[in-house]
Amino acid sequence: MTAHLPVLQVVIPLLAAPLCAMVRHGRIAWGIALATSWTTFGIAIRLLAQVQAEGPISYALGGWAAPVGIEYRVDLVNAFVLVIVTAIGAVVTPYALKSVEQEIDAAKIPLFYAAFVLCLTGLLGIAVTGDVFNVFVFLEVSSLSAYALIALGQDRRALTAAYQYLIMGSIGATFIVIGIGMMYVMTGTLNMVDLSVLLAELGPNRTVAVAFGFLSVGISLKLALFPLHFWLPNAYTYAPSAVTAFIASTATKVAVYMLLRFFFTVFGGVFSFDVMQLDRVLLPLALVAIFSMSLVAIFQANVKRMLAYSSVAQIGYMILGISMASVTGLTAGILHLFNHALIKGGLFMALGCVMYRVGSVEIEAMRGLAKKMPWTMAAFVAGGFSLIGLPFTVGFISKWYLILGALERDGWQWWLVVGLVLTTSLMALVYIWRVVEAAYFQEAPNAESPGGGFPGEGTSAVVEAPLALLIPTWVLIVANFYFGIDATFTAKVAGSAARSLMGIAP
Amino acid sequence: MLAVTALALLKLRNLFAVAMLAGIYSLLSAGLFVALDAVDVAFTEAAVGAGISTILLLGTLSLVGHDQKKSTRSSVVPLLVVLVTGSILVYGTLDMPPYGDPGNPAHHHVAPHYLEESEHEIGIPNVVTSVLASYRGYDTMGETTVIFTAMVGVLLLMGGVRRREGSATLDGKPDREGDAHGG
Amino acid sequence: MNVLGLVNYWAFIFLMMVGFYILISQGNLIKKIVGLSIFQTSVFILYISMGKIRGGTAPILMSEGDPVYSNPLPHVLILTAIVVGVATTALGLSLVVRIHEAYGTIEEDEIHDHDLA
Amino acid sequence: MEDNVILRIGAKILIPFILMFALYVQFHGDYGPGGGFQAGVIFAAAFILYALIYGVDTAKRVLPLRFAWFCGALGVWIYAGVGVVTLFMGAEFLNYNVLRHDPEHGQELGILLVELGVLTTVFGVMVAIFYMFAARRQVR
Repeated sequence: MTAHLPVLQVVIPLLAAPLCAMVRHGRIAWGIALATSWTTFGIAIRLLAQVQAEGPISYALGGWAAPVGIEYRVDLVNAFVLVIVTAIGAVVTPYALKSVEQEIDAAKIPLFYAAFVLCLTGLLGIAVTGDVFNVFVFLEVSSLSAYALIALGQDRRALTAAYQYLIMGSIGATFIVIGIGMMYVMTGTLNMVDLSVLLAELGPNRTVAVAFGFLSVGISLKLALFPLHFWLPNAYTYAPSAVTAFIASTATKVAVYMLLRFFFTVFGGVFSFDVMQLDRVLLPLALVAIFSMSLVAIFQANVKRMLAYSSVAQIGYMILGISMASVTGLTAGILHLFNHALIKGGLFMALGCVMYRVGSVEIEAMRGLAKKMPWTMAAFVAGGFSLIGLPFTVGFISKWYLILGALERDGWQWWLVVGLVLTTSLMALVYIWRVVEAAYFQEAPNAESPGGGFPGEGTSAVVEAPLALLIPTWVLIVANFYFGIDATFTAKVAGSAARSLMGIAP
Repeated sequence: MLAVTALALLKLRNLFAVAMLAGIYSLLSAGLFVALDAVDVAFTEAAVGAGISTILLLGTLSLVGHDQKKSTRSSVVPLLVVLVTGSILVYGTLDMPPYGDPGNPAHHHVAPHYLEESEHEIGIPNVVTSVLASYRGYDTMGETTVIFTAMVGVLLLMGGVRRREGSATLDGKPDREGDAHGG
Repeated sequence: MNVLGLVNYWAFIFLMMVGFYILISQGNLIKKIVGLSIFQTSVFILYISMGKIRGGTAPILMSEGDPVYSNPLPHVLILTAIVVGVATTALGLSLVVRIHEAYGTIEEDEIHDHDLA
Repeated sequence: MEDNVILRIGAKILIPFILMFALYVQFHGDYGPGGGFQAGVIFAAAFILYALIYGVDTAKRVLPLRFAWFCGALGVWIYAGVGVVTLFMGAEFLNYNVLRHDPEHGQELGILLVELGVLTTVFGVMVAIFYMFAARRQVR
């Protein structure tokens, strides 16, 4: 069966989802989801090891060799992405049990897990495939389930957030379809490897340039790349806690992966950066995103929304690394995929603990919380360190590689980039500090409910979050430090992935 | 015809008429699909666009009312976005192979394999079915999963919630009483 | 460059842009969804027109004669895309129903006012 | 509409024909246009017509929501199940060649089965979604 691991990676969750939808008890559905997420994590690890040992794996679905049939193709880049997505899935699912039981109607929990597993299926399907149209199909599986999951938030604004996401996401998907169609009409194929060969033979061409543009804009919509990020803050703020933790640390990462795949594998780095001058667009966008969104984050009263804006800024860091179009820059971008998943996963899960006990994540409501929920707040602070990029955290590793990448380049403007990375780290310090100040140095508010979310349950009665929530949260927080202190594994994988994308033998 | 329907859709404010015209738009495009040799696509578009979508739209309208209020928002920015997008697309067609030319690259790479080999590899005459269910059968499995996902989503969103008189929106969050099995 | 050969594409691009305009300019949530489906349907027409071969027939193999068949692959892709489109529409409309229940309106501007209030 | 005799009788006559047409579309898909998806839509349309004329409550007694729901899930299992079977028979996922002694019959059987899966899901999903919208209406 090991030869079939690439397809099992997707088919196991795909088969588990209908099962989740059919059972009548939430806990059974959760058990299925848990078994699924851990199995997929195991498969992803095996795949990564196999790719490291033997090189890229190709799998012909239906027995039809590409380009006639659909091909699954796993190389270092997507094997790494698979590990990220499944690892987050494996940590969030145990966390979801308690959090979901509180936030979602009991009768709907089986369906909730069905949607959750479908979202995982879609994301894995995008990451593993080597066929551009297949990307679209699984993109829609993950998107449709994400819209439904986000709409389940308790605030009615979750509904409008989901609607807005649905509209923006569908525009993005349609743009991607247009791009795929234009590539197809020029080449006659949908297979990525095949496309890369045929597009290179074609030479400069207006249709291909427009296809490139539509794909970039379409994926950027899914990615929430500044200035196409409007759907993201609301979606992250109002979605159920477990959903925010999962989607924030996986969906945008997979979108970044799609961008990498199209820019470097399908169109080729030479076309993307030398012919289309992609860096001239991406670099300023990334810089503006990092700076403006960090600034906006500082002024948020809702901590979830603050972290959502911070996410848009962090996506800017990834794009910054990519737009350097060098091995070091790409390594930084890919490393930050992994690292940011750990950071934001941990932070949003800590916030989920707050939500579970306090019923609100407004800064106001978190005053004096450190005494009542010491472990939760410690997790938040530790995750915050990582977000800022203090030494011994993964955030530091990302920024280290970003700065290295910038210093490799000549010219004064790259010193500005370095300065901006350092400045925005200070800005992250400011917004994290606002939470720390409220939680550690201010008195708890009066007994009446501050956030208005859960009447009759003021902060005075608040106790530490249950272990079922704390343990998964701390697993991610510890990982932040583990991979921050010993980054040899992640840096090695990201480095080889970057070299393979740039077309340099690892 | 299609253009007239589409433009009428833009102006109409009675949403019932909008739903009907959307169905007509689908039917007209189904006719166009037949003219373009895509009989399977025409069949599906007619069933989906004029059938399911219209039923869903009418069902929704019966729940939410059917008059669109006059919008006060400016339409300059959307118009600009549309014009730019459209011009880029037109620019993109300039290097496209001409319509209907049998020499187009799209017809010479993978497609001939389906047309020439499917008879002995699959053994059924409808090549669209062969490609759909076998050569690219995995896509179709994904498609089935998408439909299933839509069901899960609709059941999650609409399942069993009963509005209690007066209490539905007072606390600013949707009512979550009821059970999903009740339907 | 053969302009005549491209006029068809331009007509379909015009349709796409009308749908796209409905989608992004209208404040009514249902009208947006209708606009989305017009947009998508027109993209499908563009796709199918790319697969057309002049003088070709539907790709259903015939035993006699030696006809030219149109390209079947775009048909397959669009079949999938149509289904994905209707799935999106269904989900979108059920969101609209829920929004109407929660806000009492389906006009974007009014919803925005409610949220600020 | 539930009291209109002409409609009721008309529907009674019409529905069997619609169902037969659906079956024709399903099994004729190999030769002409049509297949699982279209057949599923037609099946669902016949049932929705029945529900509209005889009332949703009557329809639910014939075909409960839970059953439609189950069909939606079952179809995915049928489709992916064919793939799993081919895996166990030692071929790639969804490689129908191994299902029978010779590839051509294997392909035929495989396509038939997966189209059946599509039909089941589409029918179940359409009916379930229709019930959802109809149930909302009754509440009001």
